[in-house]
Amino acid sequence: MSSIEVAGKMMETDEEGYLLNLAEWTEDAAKVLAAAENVNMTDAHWEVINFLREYYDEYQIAPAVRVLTKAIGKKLGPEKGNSKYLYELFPYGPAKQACKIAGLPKPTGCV
Amino acid sequence: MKFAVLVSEGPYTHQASDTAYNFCKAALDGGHEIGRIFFYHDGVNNATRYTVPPQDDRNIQQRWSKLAQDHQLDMVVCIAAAQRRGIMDEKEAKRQGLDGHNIAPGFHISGLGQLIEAGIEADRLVVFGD
Amino acid sequence: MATKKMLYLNRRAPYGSVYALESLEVVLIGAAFEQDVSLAFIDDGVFQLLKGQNTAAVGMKNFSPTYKALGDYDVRKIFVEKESLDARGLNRDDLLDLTYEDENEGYAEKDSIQVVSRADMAGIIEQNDVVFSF
Amino acid sequence: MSVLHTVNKSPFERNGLESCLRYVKKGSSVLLIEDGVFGALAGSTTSTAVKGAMANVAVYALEADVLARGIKGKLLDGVKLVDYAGFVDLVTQHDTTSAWL
Repeated sequence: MSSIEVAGKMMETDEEGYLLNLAEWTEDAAKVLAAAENVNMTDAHWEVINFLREYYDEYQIAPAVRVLTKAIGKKLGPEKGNSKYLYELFPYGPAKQACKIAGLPKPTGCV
Repeated sequence: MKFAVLVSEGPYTHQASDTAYNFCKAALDGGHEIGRIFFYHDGVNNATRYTVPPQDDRNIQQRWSKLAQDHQLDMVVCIAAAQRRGIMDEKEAKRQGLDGHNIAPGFHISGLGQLIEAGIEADRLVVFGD
Repeated sequence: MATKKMLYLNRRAPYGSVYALESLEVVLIGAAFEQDVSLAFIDDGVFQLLKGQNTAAVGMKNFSPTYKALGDYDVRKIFVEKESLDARGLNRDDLLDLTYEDENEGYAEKDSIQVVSRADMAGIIEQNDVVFSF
Repeated sequence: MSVLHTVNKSPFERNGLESCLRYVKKGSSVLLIEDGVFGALAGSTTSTAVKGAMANVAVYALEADVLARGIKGKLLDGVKLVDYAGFVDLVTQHDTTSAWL
């Protein structure tokens, strides 16, 4: 068991750095989680993170990558609706890395 | 003919995994091919090597393992269902920070896509469950 | 890979057993394989699609909102049997609104749910190459 | 297309058989397995429905399960018994298999 420190508060994470208690997630936590992944959070990153959180709120699942790219393309413009764009933002993959930063459940590794 | 088999129940509580085993054995004896046996829902519990039934009862897990070995069967345990129920191979146990693993020989953990793929590639899919 | 007609046959209510949830998980993963997918809800399976589910007090995850994502996953054929609804005192208005966007008609929103008769359902079951029963 | 419908629940406990019989079409078959074999009992509250179905479809029961439950002498006329190899054959003889769990 590991933990991260967010604004003076300790939050537990699992071996791979996913938050154990998703309810603890804050924007500050996202910044700490991103830093641990060497991801420098820009507005473009936040767009995707916020999109993922909204999607999860509405549907209770993290979208599959192809669903994410299609939905992002529709919402944020076709130039952003492709996996190349998303992999540039999150080099280890929008499913794993962006979900971790967004405080969504760890993907089971299904497919 | 090539079959895919889905086992949706655990051993001992329900007869489903016994029937599935007897079906698979008969299919193989009859010269058919089993493309994949996929264990889902409580069916993942067929794959723990820590089952110790009394000597006068069948050992369901060992029976599956032997069948897999004798016929080079592809026996897949669904990763999402396995994680819920504590069936781990070495890699998953490590990924989850657990101190041991319990998967039996002949079984391996993989994604649900393997079930869909088995259904696509086989001539028939047969489901055993509760 | 060949395209097959695949049916997910749902006959159980949610929460009382895990089948509804784990069936939905298969559907979501299976969508990536671009097969000809249909979902059928008969018997207690129709309870899966009820509006207004609130699981807070049982401490389980409410996965009913996830059915609304099926359109995004290009799962567009959701058949619900009328006789099963009738037997439970339910009708179409009690069910979730599930839609998809039809790219051939300017992304118009269309209903994914079709309420069908038992006779039609028998035909639907028979038309498939693979039936996943949950 | 022909469908092999498998039923593994006692009709006195669950509605799998009743439900299945609503969907069987001519040319399809029903195979009773596990506790589903109780659906083949003669003189029971389900016999009429099963006899009615046999006008259109073949009804089989897995002999191993019938024997295990001690009901071989109590089955409806016309129910055909198969072993596991026969089960395999039935799967190959139909286009699809649908399990009524």
